[in-house]
Amino acid sequence: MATEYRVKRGDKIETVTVLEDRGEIVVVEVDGQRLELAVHALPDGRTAVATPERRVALRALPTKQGLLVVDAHVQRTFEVEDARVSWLAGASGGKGAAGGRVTASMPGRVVRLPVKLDEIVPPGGVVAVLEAMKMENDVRAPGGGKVVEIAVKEGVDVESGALLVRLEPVHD
Amino acid sequence: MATEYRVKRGDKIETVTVLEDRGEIVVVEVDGQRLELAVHALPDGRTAVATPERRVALRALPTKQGLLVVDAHVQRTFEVEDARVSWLAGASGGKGAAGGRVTASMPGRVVRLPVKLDEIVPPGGVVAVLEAMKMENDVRAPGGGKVVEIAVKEGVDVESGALLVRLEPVHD
Amino acid sequence: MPKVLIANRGEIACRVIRACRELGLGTVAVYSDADRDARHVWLADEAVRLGPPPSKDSYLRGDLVIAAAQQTGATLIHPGYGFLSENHVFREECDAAGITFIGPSAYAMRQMGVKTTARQTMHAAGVPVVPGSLEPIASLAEAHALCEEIGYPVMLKAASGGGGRGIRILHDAAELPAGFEGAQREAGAYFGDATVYIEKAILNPRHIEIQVLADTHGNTIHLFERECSVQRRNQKIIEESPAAHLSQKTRLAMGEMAVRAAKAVQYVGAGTIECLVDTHENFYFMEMNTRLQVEHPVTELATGVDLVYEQLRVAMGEKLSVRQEDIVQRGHAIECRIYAEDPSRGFVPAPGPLLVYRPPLGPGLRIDDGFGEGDEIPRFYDSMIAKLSAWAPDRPRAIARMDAALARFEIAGFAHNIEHLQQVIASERFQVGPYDTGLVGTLPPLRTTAEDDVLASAFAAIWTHRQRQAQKPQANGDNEGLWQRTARVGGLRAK
Amino acid sequence: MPKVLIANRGEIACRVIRACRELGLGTVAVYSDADRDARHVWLADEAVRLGPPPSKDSYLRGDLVIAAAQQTGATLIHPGYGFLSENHVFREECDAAGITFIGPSAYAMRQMGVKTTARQTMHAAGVPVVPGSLEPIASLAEAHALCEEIGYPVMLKAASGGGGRGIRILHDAAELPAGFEGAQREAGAYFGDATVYIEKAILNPRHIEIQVLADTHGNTIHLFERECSVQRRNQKIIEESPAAHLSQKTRLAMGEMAVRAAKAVQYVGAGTIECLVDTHENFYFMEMNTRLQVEHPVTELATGVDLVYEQLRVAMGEKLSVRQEDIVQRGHAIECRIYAEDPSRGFVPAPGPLLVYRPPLGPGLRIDDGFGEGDEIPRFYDSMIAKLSAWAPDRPRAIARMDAALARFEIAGFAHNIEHLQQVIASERFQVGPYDTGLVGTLPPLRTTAEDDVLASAFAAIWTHRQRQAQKPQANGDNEGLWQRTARVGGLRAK
Repeated sequence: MATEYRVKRGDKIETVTVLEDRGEIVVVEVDGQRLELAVHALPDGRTAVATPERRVALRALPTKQGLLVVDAHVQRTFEVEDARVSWLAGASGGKGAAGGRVTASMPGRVVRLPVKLDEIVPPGGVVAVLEAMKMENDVRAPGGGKVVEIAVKEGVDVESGALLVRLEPVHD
Repeated sequence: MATEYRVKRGDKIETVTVLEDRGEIVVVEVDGQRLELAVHALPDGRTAVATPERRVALRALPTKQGLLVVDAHVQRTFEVEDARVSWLAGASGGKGAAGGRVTASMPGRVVRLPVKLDEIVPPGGVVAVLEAMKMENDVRAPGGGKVVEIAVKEGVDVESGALLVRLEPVHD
Repeated sequence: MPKVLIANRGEIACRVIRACRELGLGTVAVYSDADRDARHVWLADEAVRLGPPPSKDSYLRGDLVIAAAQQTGATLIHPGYGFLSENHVFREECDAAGITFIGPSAYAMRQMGVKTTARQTMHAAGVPVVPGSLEPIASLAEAHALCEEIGYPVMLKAASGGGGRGIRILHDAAELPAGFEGAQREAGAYFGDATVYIEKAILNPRHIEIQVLADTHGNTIHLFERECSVQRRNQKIIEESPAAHLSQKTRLAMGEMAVRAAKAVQYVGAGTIECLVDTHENFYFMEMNTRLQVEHPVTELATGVDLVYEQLRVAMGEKLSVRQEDIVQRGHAIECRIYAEDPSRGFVPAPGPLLVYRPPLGPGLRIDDGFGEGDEIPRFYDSMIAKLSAWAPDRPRAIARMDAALARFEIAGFAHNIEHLQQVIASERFQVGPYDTGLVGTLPPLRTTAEDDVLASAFAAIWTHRQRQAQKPQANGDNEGLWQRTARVGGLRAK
Repeated sequence: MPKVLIANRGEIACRVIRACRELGLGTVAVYSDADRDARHVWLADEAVRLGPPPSKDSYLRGDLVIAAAQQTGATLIHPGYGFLSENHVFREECDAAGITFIGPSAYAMRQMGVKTTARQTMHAAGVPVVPGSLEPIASLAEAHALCEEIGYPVMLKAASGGGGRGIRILHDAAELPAGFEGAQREAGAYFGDATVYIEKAILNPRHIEIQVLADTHGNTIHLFERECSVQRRNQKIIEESPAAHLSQKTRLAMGEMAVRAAKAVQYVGAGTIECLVDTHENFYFMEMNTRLQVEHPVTELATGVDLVYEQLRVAMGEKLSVRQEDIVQRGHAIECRIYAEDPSRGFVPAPGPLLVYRPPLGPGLRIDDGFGEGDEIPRFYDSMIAKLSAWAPDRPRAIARMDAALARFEIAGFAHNIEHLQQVIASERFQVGPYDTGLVGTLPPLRTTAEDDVLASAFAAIWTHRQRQAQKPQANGDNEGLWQRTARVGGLRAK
């Protein structure tokens, strides 16, 4: 019974079909490429995954951000969806476009908000300064735009991912 | 709601009554001595247990032999029983007296059985030789006695705890 | 035996506690609420709570630290690095309370702690200093005038700063107003002194420092150099001893200069003379750190001297256990600092949970750390998690050993800089040398290896598939443990 | 770059694989079915299965090892210690197959491997040997006659043995028949050669050995001594370098003797001359180990020379990277071997699962290991789990460092010898020295600390109590995960 999964990592979405799971041998198709993998659990909680050419020991850690797959210190975060489930739920995909939202890249304290409502910020302009781990860190708006919302105040503590400022594209 | 436990470690049996469990504070009575303990979970899976004078970080690991409590490299194995349950089941206590049973102290191969049925073995006499980890290890009968059963053959592999030889006391 | 209170946290607190234990001294840890279960708290004989997580409410509260020492009967305080370690007011409060502060006199700390005073003192002692202001800069106008005089680029530095913090490089006059204000604010916030001064920015110099040790019997020695030019955000990330390319003549001249500088302030204990070195091996005094350095392990590995042990001896009135002629460099040592930070986003700090933490072990490796698997790296403090040092008989083998050790480092739960460190170690500029503080900036953007991407994607699907299969035979609501473990995976929520 | 097959397992295989990687050499691991997921298998570039768990079906199968080398294109084989490392027939098979065996010539192995031949050769070269038979002992009658002549106690030793295995001490003639038969059987079973010989037992001598290195260009050097007198079951458990009390005169004389002994058999590579030393510092050649020793780290820590690196250089035809005059002892190094064994029951091996494994880290500590948390220690092989070494500038500080490190060693899942090692390290005889091989026997029976017994009992009850409480609100059969975790606790079965 083949099952198809959509495996997202950042902007990249791959289709992985589990064709056969015979315990220590698993046959998958990754974006059309068929792979026969040797898979078995290692005593320290990692899983050995091997092709005839290559073997890796991976650790799977479910986190709030998705499934963290760790190879020594190389970390990859995946969102894995059963393809049928997400199709049923509507094929829109992706989260609300992050375009105009500038969010905190780390937990910290907002020490400065150098922008005003309706101000036009150039691409890469600083919209907030966060303090974390004894450093001031500039938070920039990669695409720039007009400030339509300032969601925080100076002096408050924010969590990673918190909305700081929302911008709208400026068309000229 | 006080609950009384019988905590066995080797030959020693203590009665521990959990008088009150208020999360980070637990009040117990150990063999009549009342203790107010600070108890909280450490991030690495250990549990901090402290009195005003002393604090330890213990790890609890359930094993086939009982509850293994680890303090760095100091290991203690406990059998913990709800006192009411074991009373209901009859107060006999203890397992079948180990007196005349000589068991394998480690997994290994029986390389020699230097005793015969009905032979009288002196206290401390060798009744079997086990090979494990490249070493021959003498298995001795601490109390000695008459050999009434030889439960294994030379050349077989045995697990830890397996009965090797059974002896009967010799009265003179 | 006397008792030592360690007024610090993390790896350096653990380092000092172990050294005290080896000497038979009692130890007292202090902690903020964020560090209640931290390693240093468990390692010490006793531990005293200071206050809430922010440093200013806990580790910077000298009054609480002294009260903790008095409460526990500790007669010595080791400040580690950072926090109160270079605070001469704290040192004086210790003196007043009859507690031995493990470090130099308040006089030496003041002379060196205020960078402008230090520059004046060193200049007077005949030690070469970087061109710039010998006095603090009080106003924007004054700053403007001096910058025009010495010419851009310039560096704005906190007079009471150190450790690479509170430094800004300004490339032209347009950057001065915001830069001056920001530097003052940061200096005030972190060092309790908003005074800044200005130095001509020597672009991409080498950053080489000399370790010194002095006792109260008049002995002052140096332990040769550490090369600290691999920096990001003006902060060191890789250090080595000996320096990769430095003539023996310059090495000895720098050592002598460092002893002269230390003697000029009647220095006692362990300290470091930081220098800028140009391509002609001219060197300039930059600042003195009147404390133990983060990177002290490379000197310990190269010279065989235990710096913390010597600090403790000196504090107890004994002579140094080694003389200048005993100090011989053997082999080569490299240290890599492992930070919770994201190199792909300008090295922003990335605190988080230490979900996996298995440092590499083996010959020639030394780990200095203060966290364990399961711990949360708090966001209130420095983002350094651990220091990995490699020693080998020569530099190429030390590099190879470090490279292999970094590859084996198992760590996960937040962004970290291990791949960036690997990139530096593998770069031709680092391997061939000499390199300067511009090294990190010359590297191409870091790209996580695409090797094994397919295996990882396949495994993510297989793992999810198996979790789903394992759930299927169960009735609804059953098997709560498994469900709890898996339900947190985004893909399993049928949203 | 050439590829090296490592014909071993556990910590030494990991040690050698890392050294190869640092030199840029490819690596091939071999493994038995019991080691399929072992660390050394994962550390190497490639891995080849040899056979079923018993050594004789896997790691002792020279033919399979050579086939694995040929199959993977490995042109060198490092044998580690034990297994095939001192097997001259295997060495000859490697030669025939065109594979470089990393070790001395078959000639040197034969001369030293058969202990009776070694004694004859050394005697002829003017090296002092222990009184006893220069020829193998073929019959019980012959043994009887010799023992009567030299007088009891005597030692029966396997002519092809080593590493403390195959040795029996007989105190009187009554023990001879069983002892002789047992020694022959063990010798045959473990070394493939049932030949035994007899030496006068020097009771409680010091056991001091000298490390030598030789290349194919005629250079033979020594790296000073290791004191290996802390033994149980005739096997070393703690080693140190330098020896605690040994005059510089004797140290140098032993070094010269070792070089002479190595040259007498045209020795190449790393080897060790083991000596017995009496209270007057008279020393006698006991045997030469023609391979790397378990305890090589203490020499590496004290001299700064990487012995495995030198082995690999020599095997590739290069000169040693160091000369005799470069070899200087610095500071003091101690190694403790961590075994899965029960000191309270005569040190019987205690294989089991490594439920907890967190070795101590920090300055001056070195860990050599081949297992990780979760691994099962197989019962088929040696029961050593790891080696913990401590280096410090002097012996008292090395002892203090080791003591503190042992205390921090987190390990559980089977009986182990850490508390016994702590007992030895803390004993006055060890700390003051000199001590001899009788040291372990003089210690009182080991008693696990009763400190904290009450806290542990209380915690056992509290933990069980909370497991029960957590189950209560659930309906029957629910919460399978929790139940599975707790049901294995004896007390929860209402039997």
